Amino acid sequence: MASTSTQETFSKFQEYLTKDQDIREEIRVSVREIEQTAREILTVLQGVHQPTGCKDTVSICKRSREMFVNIRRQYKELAAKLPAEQYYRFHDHWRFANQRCVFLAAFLVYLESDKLITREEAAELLGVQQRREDGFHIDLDDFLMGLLQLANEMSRLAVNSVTAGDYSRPTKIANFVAELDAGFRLLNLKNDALRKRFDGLKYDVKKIEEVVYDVTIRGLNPPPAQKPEAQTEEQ
Amino acid sequence: MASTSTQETFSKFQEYLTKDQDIREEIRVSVREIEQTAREILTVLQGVHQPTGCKDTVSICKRSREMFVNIRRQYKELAAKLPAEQYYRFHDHWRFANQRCVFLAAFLVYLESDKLITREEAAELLGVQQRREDGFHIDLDDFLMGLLQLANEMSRLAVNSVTAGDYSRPTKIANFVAELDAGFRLLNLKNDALRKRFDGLKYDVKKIEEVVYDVTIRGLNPPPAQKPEAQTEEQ
Amino acid sequence: MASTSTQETFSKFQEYLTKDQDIREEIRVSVREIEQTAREILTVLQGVHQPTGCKDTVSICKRSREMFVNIRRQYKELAAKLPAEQYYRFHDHWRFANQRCVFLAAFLVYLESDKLITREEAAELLGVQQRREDGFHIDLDDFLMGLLQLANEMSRLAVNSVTAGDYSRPTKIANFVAELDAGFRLLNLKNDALRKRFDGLKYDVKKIEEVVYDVTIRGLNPPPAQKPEAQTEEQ
Amino acid sequence: MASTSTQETFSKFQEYLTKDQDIREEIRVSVREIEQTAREILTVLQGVHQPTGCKDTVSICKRSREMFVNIRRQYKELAAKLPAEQYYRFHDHWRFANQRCVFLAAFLVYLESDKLITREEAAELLGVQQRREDGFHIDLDDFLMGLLQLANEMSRLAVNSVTAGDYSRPTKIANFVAELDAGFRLLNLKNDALRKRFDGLKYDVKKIEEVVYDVTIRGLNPPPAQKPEAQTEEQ
Amino acid sequence: MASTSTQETFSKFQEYLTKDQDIREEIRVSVREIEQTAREILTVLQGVHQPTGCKDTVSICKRSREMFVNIRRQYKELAAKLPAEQYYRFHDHWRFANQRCVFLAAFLVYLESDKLITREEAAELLGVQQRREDGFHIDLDDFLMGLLQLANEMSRLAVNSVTAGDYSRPTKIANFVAELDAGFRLLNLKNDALRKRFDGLKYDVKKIEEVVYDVTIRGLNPPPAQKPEAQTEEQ
Amino acid sequence: MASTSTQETFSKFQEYLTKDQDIREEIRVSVREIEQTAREILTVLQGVHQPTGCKDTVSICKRSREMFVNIRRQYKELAAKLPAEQYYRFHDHWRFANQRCVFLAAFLVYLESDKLITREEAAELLGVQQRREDGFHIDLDDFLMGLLQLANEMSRLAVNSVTAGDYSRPTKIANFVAELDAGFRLLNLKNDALRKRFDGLKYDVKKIEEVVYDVTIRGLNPPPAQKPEAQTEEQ
Amino acid sequence: ILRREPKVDENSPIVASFRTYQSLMDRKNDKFERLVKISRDVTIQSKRAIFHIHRINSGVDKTTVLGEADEKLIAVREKLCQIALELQGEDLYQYIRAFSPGLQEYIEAVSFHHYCLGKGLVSLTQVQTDLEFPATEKPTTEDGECPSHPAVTLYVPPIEYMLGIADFTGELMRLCITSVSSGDMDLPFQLCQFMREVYHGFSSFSHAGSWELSRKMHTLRQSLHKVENACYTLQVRGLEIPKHMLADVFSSQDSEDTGERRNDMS
Amino acid sequence: ILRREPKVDENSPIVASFRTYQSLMDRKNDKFERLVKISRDVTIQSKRAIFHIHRINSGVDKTTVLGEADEKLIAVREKLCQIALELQGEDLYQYIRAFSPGLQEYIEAVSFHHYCLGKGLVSLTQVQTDLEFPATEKPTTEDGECPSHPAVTLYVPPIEYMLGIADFTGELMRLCITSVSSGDMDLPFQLCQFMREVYHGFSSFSHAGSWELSRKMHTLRQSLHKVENACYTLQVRGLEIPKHMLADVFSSQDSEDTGERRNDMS
Ligand SMILES: [Mn+2]
Ligand SMILES: [Mn+2]
Repeated sequence: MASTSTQETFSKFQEYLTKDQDIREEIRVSVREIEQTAREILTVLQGVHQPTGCKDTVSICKRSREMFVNIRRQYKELAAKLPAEQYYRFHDHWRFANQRCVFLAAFLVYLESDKLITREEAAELLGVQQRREDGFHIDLDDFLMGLLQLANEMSRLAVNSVTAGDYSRPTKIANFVAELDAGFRLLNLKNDALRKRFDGLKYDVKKIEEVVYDVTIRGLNPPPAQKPEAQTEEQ
Repeated sequence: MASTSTQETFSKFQEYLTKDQDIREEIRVSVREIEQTAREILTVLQGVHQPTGCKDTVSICKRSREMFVNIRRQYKELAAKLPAEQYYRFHDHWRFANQRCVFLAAFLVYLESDKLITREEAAELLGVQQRREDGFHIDLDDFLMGLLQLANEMSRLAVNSVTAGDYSRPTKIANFVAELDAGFRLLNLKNDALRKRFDGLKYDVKKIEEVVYDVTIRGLNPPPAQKPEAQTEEQ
Repeated sequence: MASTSTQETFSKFQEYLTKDQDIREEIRVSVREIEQTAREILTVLQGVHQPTGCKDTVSICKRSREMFVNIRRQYKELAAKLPAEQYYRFHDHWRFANQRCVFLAAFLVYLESDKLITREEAAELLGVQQRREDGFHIDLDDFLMGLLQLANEMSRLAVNSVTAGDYSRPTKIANFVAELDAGFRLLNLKNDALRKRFDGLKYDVKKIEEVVYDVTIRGLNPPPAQKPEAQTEEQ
Repeated sequence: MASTSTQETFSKFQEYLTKDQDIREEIRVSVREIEQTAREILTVLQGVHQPTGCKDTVSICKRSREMFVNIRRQYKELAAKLPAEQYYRFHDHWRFANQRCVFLAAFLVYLESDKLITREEAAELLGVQQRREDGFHIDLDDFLMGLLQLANEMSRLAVNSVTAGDYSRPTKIANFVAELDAGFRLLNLKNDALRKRFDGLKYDVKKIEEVVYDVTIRGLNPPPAQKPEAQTEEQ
Repeated sequence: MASTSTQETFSKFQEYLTKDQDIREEIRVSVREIEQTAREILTVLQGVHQPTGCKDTVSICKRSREMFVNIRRQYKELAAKLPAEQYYRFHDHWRFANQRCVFLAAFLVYLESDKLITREEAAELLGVQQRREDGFHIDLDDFLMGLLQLANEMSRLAVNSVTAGDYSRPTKIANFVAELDAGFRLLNLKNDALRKRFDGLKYDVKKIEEVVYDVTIRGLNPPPAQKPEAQTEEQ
Repeated sequence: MASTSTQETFSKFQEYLTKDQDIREEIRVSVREIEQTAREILTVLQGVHQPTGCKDTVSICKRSREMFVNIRRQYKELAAKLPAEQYYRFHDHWRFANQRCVFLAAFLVYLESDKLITREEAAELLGVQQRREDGFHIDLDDFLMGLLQLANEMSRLAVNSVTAGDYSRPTKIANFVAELDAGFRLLNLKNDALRKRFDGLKYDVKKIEEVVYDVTIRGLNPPPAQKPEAQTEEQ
Repeated sequence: ILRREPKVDENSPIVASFRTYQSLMDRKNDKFERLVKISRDVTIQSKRAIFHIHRINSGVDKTTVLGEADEKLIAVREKLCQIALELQGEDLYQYIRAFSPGLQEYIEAVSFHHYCLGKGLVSLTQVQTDLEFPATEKPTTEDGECPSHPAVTLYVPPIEYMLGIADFTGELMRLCITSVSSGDMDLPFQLCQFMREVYHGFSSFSHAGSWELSRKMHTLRQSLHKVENACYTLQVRGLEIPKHMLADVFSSQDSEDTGERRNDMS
Repeated sequence: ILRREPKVDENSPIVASFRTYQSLMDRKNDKFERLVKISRDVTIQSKRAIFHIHRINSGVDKTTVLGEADEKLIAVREKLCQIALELQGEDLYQYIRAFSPGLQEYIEAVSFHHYCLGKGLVSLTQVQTDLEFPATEKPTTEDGECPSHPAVTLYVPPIEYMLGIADFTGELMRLCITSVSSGDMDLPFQLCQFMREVYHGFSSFSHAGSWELSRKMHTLRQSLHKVENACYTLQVRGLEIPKHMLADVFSSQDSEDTGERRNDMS
């Protein structure tokens, strides 16, 4: 029924659509693998919430850092499947995986050094490019989402540190998260998912402050005289 | 509160976000202009539905073709605002405008030549690139959406042509839309907006067939003897 | 963290889930192929709506009947992927494909013989089992949905037959669809999708009756004296 | 109007549909009874949240275990109504009842033994088959949903135990739920209801950790010296 | 656990609910029977659309009038199940059945006498009360919905009468439906289902007028002076 | 095509819309600036939650009071953009900004004077009118929402004061917030956002009371007789 | 937990200020409620006026029907006057959600009435003028609903006007279908032309800002299609017989029936 | 298309019957509208009674507050009497959607009031008794709203009663949180126990038939969790200091403040 030319045109369209669906299928496979590794790393990192977590922090960090080798390999594979410069065409496929991986990287870096991960460090740890122009990278919004997930995990860590008998960690966490909060307040966020998640940050801040309060009023934390110095060290 | 380094990092983020928001704002302005021109072109093209529309088709086409000069200029401006190769990052901003413009271009081409617009013709008429690799182009899904909008307009045109006393147009339209339908049936569409819109195509086909039927049973259309030849030419 | 036994239990669960997802993936592939063939058959069968469709009916039927060989092979493959007796576990995957294939088979049978397809004929044509107990079959609800799709196609055919100058077909179609309607009225349907679709049947009946009316009032159909005989032949 | 053969065919369809509706009606009656018993068992089990719940745990478990006799009888009756191997055809009818019953069984087993119920234990307690191949069983997804309902109930229990003056239970609950969480993290869940429910698990974990924290910081729980051993045993 | 009075309140409510569900279940059974009979009556009445329908009208009416005995018995049974003055509590259960039965009664009365059924006649034919105060009656909105269904059937009848060679019926139908339309326009409808259905009446009126037009321009309808006679002949 | 009067109507409306969009765009710009300044003021005020915040209160207040100069200027600019008496037409644009600014003003006033800000003071501090009749003002609901945000901040401040070693502030805060709560209870709220936020106030009151309790049972708060003096010391 | 005595006392400045807030808030909520109630009345009465106008096609004298509808609209305006009085000195947008449904339905009715009088599309200015209520000196004794009041105006926001106009086209569509079936040969084409004008008017601006507008635009498009299809049917049916024969059919039909020839509406 | 004159004439039996239908329909719609309006008033006034009752925790005398609330409820019942009068001789379920929101809010208020008087859960019988209105001989002169009327009863469908009770638990939750912060040591536990009773009551029957019930059950569960958490906090905080010391803290606190010891509520 279709004239030859129309049929030809539509056949070309079909070719295009098939190729598109094939790429998407391959991307889905890669992303699923990344998510699987991410869940495994998370399971290791969750060890720090255990009663013995404090002492084991170093070994936990070591083990999970090793596991990032897989993440890097899997991101490499994913990036290889991607037609040049079509990152945003398929963004929705890996958005959540990227946020989750940034969170894991940031969690690891914090546990190792009490510091906030930089975008550069995150890119290196995940084996992706630092800049959009260079290829597969982490979108800034996703990076920031990862940091907000970290803040939430921090409030849990403050609680569990105390349970495990570590009374100094909450104060350090409080300082860290207060800094993060101040950083985010510099940003002029749109009314989107990121903004909504940022609005949740204040609950994390509050929870951590309450833990510090509980520790302080019971005189469990190190003498306040040392606090100013501690701050200096960290900054 | 934020340590200097964190503050600096977040200031850089803010710069990035500001730039992003600025681009989006500029894109929005451009897209709004394109939409405004598109509405104006549509108003002109809708003239063919008027009782006098049949006779005026040539002048209507001429006027609207001239207005595409603006569309081309506006697309050029839009494309210029776009960082290289970030088409899909901002896709949602112009998705509907592009579909609408493809529809208008296809409507014009049909009125002028009774033919289906090709992607190349559409790209030329809108002043955009033909291929994704070359820059601002029309996404295939959006192009196809534009064609489905055309089919819908065709069913309205079939009805109004008869009202205006043109009894031969419905048959030509019926052939054209049947071809379009056969073309679409070659495609393996995902279960998305395009598929849903395509499911609506059958109602357009049916409506047009009924118009041809009404005209034929009353012996209003040109003698059937000529039909076979006409068909041969087109196929 | 998880005790060994819990971990083991959950690992077993994961195995189960993986297997489930693999089967579903394979089913999806098969169903997509069936849908592809179904679209091709439909394109062939649509030929009967063309001006020359009446004369070509025999060859159209022949060509599409041959294409059912593929459908049968593909259903065989699909059935083979299915764990014994888990038809309804994956029903949603092939529900629509089955309805569509029943429609195509019923359309073909009608065009060949002016008769309503039986479940047995449909099963044979699609290469599936007739009875649920024997394996992959067509669920009754899906079979009936296919018949309702046929009624809709019939109303289109009545219209297009007249356009093509065949004035006797609408009457035959009217009788056929009236029978179908009476048949459906015997059923005590639940308030579900099938019932909703059945409610639409009356519009098809009405449309076809109007076509017969148009033909009759213009004296285009064969003399009424022949009608009773024609009916006898068909029943 | 309908020809004899069509009428016959449709009468057969009606027989089939009637039978289907009858089975569904019977299933609905059975499921309603199971749900009623489930509500009664729940009312008994909820007794553990009462101020006196801690002391009464043993008698509460005894009473509710006896009530499972009814559940088993009712499941037997339900299974008997089911045509062989058509579990998934009617799955939606009992999906929620099954999830609820798994939750109740798991709750009971936890209260009795501080352990996670296995699929085998659940099958035995509910009087259903362990394996799909053997007949009426509990679908894995439903089993997992039941476990997630348990985690939610656990967080309520942790809170109410403390109110009732039992300060050791929260720690045990925390260990139990952490294990459950780790188990679930082994699973590669699809993006469905189960995944969504699993995302809620983290709030339960957090709530329980906070209860343990509250108890610990006030020195209300048993001396920490004993904890490591207890953990060793369980892991 | 619960205080006696609270327990009493809830157990009384439980009783109420159980009774409510029982009544509803019984009502559903009754309504299903009415619907079944209604479908059977409809099948008989549909005979008038057949080519031979005109001649058979008398016998068709006789047969269907006899079937109303069942309807009356079934409505009596339904009414008996109902608590006094609580018609609207269960209205949704029989709303559609009542509309359908009013339609059937009105169709029958029209076929017998060319007249619009009154509420009193409908009540008598269905064996229900005329006034709400006296018990089970037909809600006014449902009665009117039934009349609108009649108008729709009338437009079909006008078409099929012509096909069957009866050229006088359309004019009579046109007069009848025009009066009905005028009646409906006296009502102040809300934006509800009735309003929506009433909007459809306009199309029925239009269709019937078109049939009358077709008949008139071909000089097929009997000279107006003879109309009364023509009516007599048919009855 | 269109008659002159119809055309005029629509072109006037088009003008109206364009103007409307222009105003809204300008308002958006102004509001964004206000929000930016508000975030900056908040960052300064957050200093009081720091360990050294107590001592720095005076300087923090001074710095933020100075920053209100910008807010006043920005509100003046915003007000100037507004057509007379059309505050509520654009209310949604500045609803949240206004609530936030009231909160900041109320926070500042409390820190300076331990008193609740009045609507007059807020209007003065923000540079807006006190009464709707006089122009740009703060809607009562928004003002109250700002106060509820203050109560939430107060509960944080109570906690952090104790952490910082200031044991007298919580009692003062408790009295302040209790009064605020009593005030709110005088209002007849609808089931709207304000009611929902007011429900949250109860939790703030509760948290503050818990802090007072913690301080009291440890004998950390100054003897009640000395309270007035304690206040003097801090200011 | 400390048993803390609440600090409320009536002399507290906080309590005093909240007493003020309470009365302000109650005043606003009460006014809102009153407006909702009046608006519901306006809606119902306007709807009835619209139904009444539709009777012009059922053989009743058109002038009479439109006159009666006008009286109904005058009664509606009395209610709208009450709304205007409630809004005196207020920012009308603060209460718009309370009376918007009624106002839109009134605009729908009044524009339908205006069009049927043959005056085309009612302008916003015209609608606005009707809602300027002069001062009344003495209380209206009859029903007491509108006692003496100063001159007030109910300002009609352009967007409300436009939404009312959009609804009005739905009634035009109904009128068109009815007039086709009552055999009017011209009115459907006139209505079709007018509806195209309105449709093109609506197409000429962006509906991005208003969800309500774009929803109604969708309905408008459907209505236009129905009207175009009706005209198509008229055209197609009318073509099987030469024009002069058609005229004969009409005139014979006319004389056979009541003999009265209905006026066109516009 | 034939110009067909409409067949309407006032003598036609069809037109006559539709005139009847018209008046029946208008009567029903008007009644529905009146009921909607009264129901809105009932809702607002009931809500205000609830807010008033919540003031018992802010230091005002409890008996006074509950007495004032009772007066408000009496005023609400006057409105409900109007509803009962409208429903005289009607099938109440025909109009239930018109007044159901108001009735539920009233039940919420009355059960809250009843509970705060220390009388536990109000029974349906009690609620029903309150809504039996005896005949009045003379018009109430004051506001003229309730002129003389016969004895009427507003029947309360059990489902409406239960939905009102479900909402009432939300107010209990609010009361509980407030009482925790005002230092009441017993009331929260009493409320928690009572809410568990209601929760278990609600858990004992199937909500399958009512979407509304299962939605409110969800809210009830959340409220119960909030109350349980509040009791937990009370318990956990109270454990850091021996009971007798706590008593000291209280008594000293009491004497330092107004010296008046608030009564428990139940
Ligand atoms: Mn309308
Ligand atoms: Mn409430």
